[in-house]
Amino acid sequence: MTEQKPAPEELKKEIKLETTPEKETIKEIDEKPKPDPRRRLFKSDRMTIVAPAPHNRGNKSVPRIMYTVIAALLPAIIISIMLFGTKAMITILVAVFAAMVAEYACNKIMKTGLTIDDGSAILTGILLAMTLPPSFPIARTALGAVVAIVFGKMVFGGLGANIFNPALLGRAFLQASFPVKITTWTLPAFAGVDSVTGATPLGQYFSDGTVTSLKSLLIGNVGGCIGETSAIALLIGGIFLIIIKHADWRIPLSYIGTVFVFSGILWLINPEAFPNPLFMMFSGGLILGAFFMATDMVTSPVTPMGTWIYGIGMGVVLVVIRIWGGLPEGVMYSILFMNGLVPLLNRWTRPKYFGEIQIEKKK
Amino acid sequence: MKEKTAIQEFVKGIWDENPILVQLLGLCPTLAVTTAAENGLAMGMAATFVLLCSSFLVSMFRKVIPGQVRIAAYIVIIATFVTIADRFLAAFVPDISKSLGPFIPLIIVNCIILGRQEAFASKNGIGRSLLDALGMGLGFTLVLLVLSSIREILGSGTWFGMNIMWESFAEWGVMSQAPGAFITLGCLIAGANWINARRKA
Amino acid sequence: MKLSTFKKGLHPEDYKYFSHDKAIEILPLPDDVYIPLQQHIGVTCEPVVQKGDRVKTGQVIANTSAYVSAPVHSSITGVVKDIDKYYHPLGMRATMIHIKREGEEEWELLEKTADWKWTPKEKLLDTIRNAGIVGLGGATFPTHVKLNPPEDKSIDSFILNGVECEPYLTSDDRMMVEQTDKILLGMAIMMHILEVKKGYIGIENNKPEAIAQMQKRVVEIGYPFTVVPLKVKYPQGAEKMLIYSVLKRKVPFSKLPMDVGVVVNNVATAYAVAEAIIESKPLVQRVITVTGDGVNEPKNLMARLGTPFKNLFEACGGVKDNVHRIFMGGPMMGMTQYHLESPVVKGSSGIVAVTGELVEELSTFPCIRCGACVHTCPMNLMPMRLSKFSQARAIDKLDEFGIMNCIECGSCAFVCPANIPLVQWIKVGKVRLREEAAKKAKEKA
Amino acid sequence: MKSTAKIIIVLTLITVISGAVLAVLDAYTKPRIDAYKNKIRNEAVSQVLPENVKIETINKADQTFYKASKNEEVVGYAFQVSGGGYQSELVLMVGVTADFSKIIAAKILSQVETPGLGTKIENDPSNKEDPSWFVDQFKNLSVAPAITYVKNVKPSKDNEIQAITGATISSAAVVSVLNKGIEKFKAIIQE
Repeated sequence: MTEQKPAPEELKKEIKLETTPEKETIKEIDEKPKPDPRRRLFKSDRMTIVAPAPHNRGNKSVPRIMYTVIAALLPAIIISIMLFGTKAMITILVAVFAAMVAEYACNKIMKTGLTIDDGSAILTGILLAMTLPPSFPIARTALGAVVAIVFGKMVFGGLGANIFNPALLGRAFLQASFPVKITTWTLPAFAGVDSVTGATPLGQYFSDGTVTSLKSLLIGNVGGCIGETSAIALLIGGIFLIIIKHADWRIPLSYIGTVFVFSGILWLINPEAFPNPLFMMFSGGLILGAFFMATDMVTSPVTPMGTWIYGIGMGVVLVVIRIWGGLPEGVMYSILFMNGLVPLLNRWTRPKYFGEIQIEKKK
Repeated sequence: MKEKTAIQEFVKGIWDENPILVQLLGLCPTLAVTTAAENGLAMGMAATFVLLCSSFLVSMFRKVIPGQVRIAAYIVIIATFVTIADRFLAAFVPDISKSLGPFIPLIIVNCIILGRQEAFASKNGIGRSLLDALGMGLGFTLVLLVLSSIREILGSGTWFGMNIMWESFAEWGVMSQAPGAFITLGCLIAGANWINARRKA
Repeated sequence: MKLSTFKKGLHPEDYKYFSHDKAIEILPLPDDVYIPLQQHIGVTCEPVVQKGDRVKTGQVIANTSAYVSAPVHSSITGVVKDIDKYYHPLGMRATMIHIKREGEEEWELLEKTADWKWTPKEKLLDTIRNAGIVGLGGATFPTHVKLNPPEDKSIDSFILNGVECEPYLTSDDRMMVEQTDKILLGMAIMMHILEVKKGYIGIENNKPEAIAQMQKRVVEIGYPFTVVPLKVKYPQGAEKMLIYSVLKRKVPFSKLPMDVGVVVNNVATAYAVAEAIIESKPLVQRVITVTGDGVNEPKNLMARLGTPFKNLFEACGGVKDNVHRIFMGGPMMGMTQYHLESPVVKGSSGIVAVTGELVEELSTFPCIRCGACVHTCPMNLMPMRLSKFSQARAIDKLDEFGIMNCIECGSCAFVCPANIPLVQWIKVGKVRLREEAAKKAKEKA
Repeated sequence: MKSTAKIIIVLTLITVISGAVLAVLDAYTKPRIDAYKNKIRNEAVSQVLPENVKIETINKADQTFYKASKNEEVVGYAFQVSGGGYQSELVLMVGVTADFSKIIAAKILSQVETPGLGTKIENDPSNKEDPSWFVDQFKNLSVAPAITYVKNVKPSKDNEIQAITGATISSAAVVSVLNKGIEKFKAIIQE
């Protein structure tokens, strides 16, 4: 299919003909000198920006992620305030306030520029409060929040540089400092009724073997930390986070899945000696930890493979602590333990880059 | 470098060349025994005693001890004084001796002491060596005292065994455990660096 | 049917609606053109004209004897005013030949090619080189080099790149709709040169008109080509991604497409090849999309090379007052322009002016290791780590983590919630790595 | 050669002098140190054995234990047992009846358990009337067949004690250390 070469002068016409057949004439530019667009640009007080590509951005930003996670925590917060009354609310407020003050003070001392508006301090405060018993004294809550921010985050260099989840680090500090107070649980009581001390479902199980009913666990009508009691409220928030891709779905899946499978195997071997896997899944802080703490972006691996290992590792550590360890609950330690391995996981699980594997020789 | 005056020789160990805060030497006993102010003070004084005596001897015999075996000689001298200190503590203040545990014998390998012999006493006269040893010992003792005081007050609510915090004060259990030692020491070193940076500026 | 595509990558809002239905218009000849001596990858050309010389349209004004290079032609008829440094759209000041239009347009054509089917391969390659044709998708690699693979590489497939995955740009889209025959002819010529039997045309699914038109003409004319509609995903237009999308072949690290038996060329290149072989016309003009919400009347313009950008904007009714940034190329990889005297070059596929409504200014946060970049990188790299290593000058780590694999597509920086200029740091890292390698080589010598 | 000789002489001198100093020191401090040790030990031993008994120190099979006799009749033995606790080594002095059927009393010599939780085995500040209630449970506790512990409920059998809430591991460790230690010394003494 050879084509007759059109004369150069015909070229314009040819294109014209094909493109806008209804208009025969070449589009004429207005003869009057238009103002130079550049001059127009620079005359206005707004200069154009010279910046590296890309010139469009995704819709995520750090503060947006933080505030979204806070929003996802709201159902659990509301349920816990309903269950534990104003005590829970005060604990949360105190933790948030103390965390923000600590962050502000660190900003000032370290001269880093204010970072309290990025939402991470608020989130740390809320998460810390969620892991405390409702009856925990206010001053110590504040102390925990300060430790979480100062030693959990700012000494590493601020947001993004920390190795351990700040909220859990604060909680670990409190656990080590005030082991009695932090294990004094209050049973939920609706407003007006005095709460009474009682054991958590896990504590109960490991002391006298009582398995709390699944219904109570789901609704949250059990003793425990402020934020860990109602599995349903936490699941709502957690699944929301996963749907909008602010949390990596692999982490909760592999974490909770490992706990379920591992404890399920043990249960099948000996249902008398080991708790049933559903009880293991919904008791304690597993749901809270799996959806909101283990998924903390800063302290979780970035590679898909690393994420799987991280989740499975946490699940194994958790079951081992719960069943063979001296503590009834191990979510905090399992997450902190795997947090410590994250830099290594990130290094070991570097994805094979595109074309790294030698492709088979084509025929 | 300009020759230091006697006062400077003494003072440098307390701040500018503080064995813990600046040289980061002798951290093992520092972290381990500072659960109570009493222990910290006793440890500091024992180390100061050993440092003083061995610096004195090493400086005195610095020209006699052959270079090849100087470390061995220092170790023997130090060990002798450490044993003296250990036995005295055990004999007269058995409670403290018990709580310091193996850390008194471990003064033998404390880098501060061997370090001062090697770096200073073996090259300087007796007077200067004594001043240096005293300064270093005092610097060590002071940091230990501060560290152990903070840990005792926060971790147990007492200071030298006296209740000094208010009635409802809750002890920070972590402070009397190993992590508390690291946190407190870290804060002290950070503070010292901060002050130095400000002084320089 | 599930559309073919590659793994990872992302799907940015494409904003093609500004200009995708605007037919190509011919921009009137500019009064002045500024033609850079280098508009391609390879050796810079030397000017062969002098100040005051009269030049015809299509006359060679700069050339070099080096193989990996392409000559530069005058795009208008006029007088050489000056050879001096002017603003280049890639951000530097570069030597350009300033030609002022004078008199009637006169063409100087290439040596006429007889029937291309019977012309020796070498002759066709020469013509392509003399026409100054380079990869017009933006990479600007000399096409005659690409079409002349070493003897030991056996090429079995040819892919025509009509993906145009960059948002905003519609020039290739319009070309495919309006110049279907010429593009197909160019493709046939290139396949003839390469002696390749299998031809694929990869087009993203957001250009239904182009797909339909190409499909129709392929069938009507009877070419043995396969039109492959692709799922819309960035950076599908990158050679390696396109080859994977179409043929599921992976180009190994540090290898070229020809190592897996594929040659990829852009539709605009195919058009230019057809023009050069059939009409003996050198590359003096190209279609450029002038678009963005900051342009009053977005258009696809056929413009002469060397036309200052301001002429393009004038033809499009000027820009709005609240223009925030102007860049050449797509938003993912384009360069911001700070000077509208900068000319259209061979690699200019579009010039986009956007207002603050489409590009918000975000402050930068520290990396929170969210992994978004890792999950997006089409080359399976870890951009956040590369960027850190680059900042820390950890040269050996850069190599270990495969920095040279980066195709600088900008996907990582696009998704980064902390707004870190990841691509910039990776580019810096590449330079640092090369410097280090050069230093080592020097020490060895 | 000269320098080698010097090295030998100097080092010998130093070690000899140091040895001499330490010998003198040892002679001076040993009695005091021994006296203190004995005092501590005797206090502990007498606390776990009945009052007004004659106590003899006996060494057998590399182990030291104390025999308490009243009017030439053996009424019990005391010995030191140790083992791993929750986070430290637990050292206890325990007194048992002559037939090893019952514990007379037990005393904790050293422990470094979790402050506020594990330390309750020695001192429980929350029980104002009887801070040492935990060890006191071992008084007159039956050892046959072994000591066991229960959680959160009052012990019902005479070989049961109640574990400390929140410090089950430490409580269990005490029980285990005692069980193993008594077993071991029973074998040695009744050999």
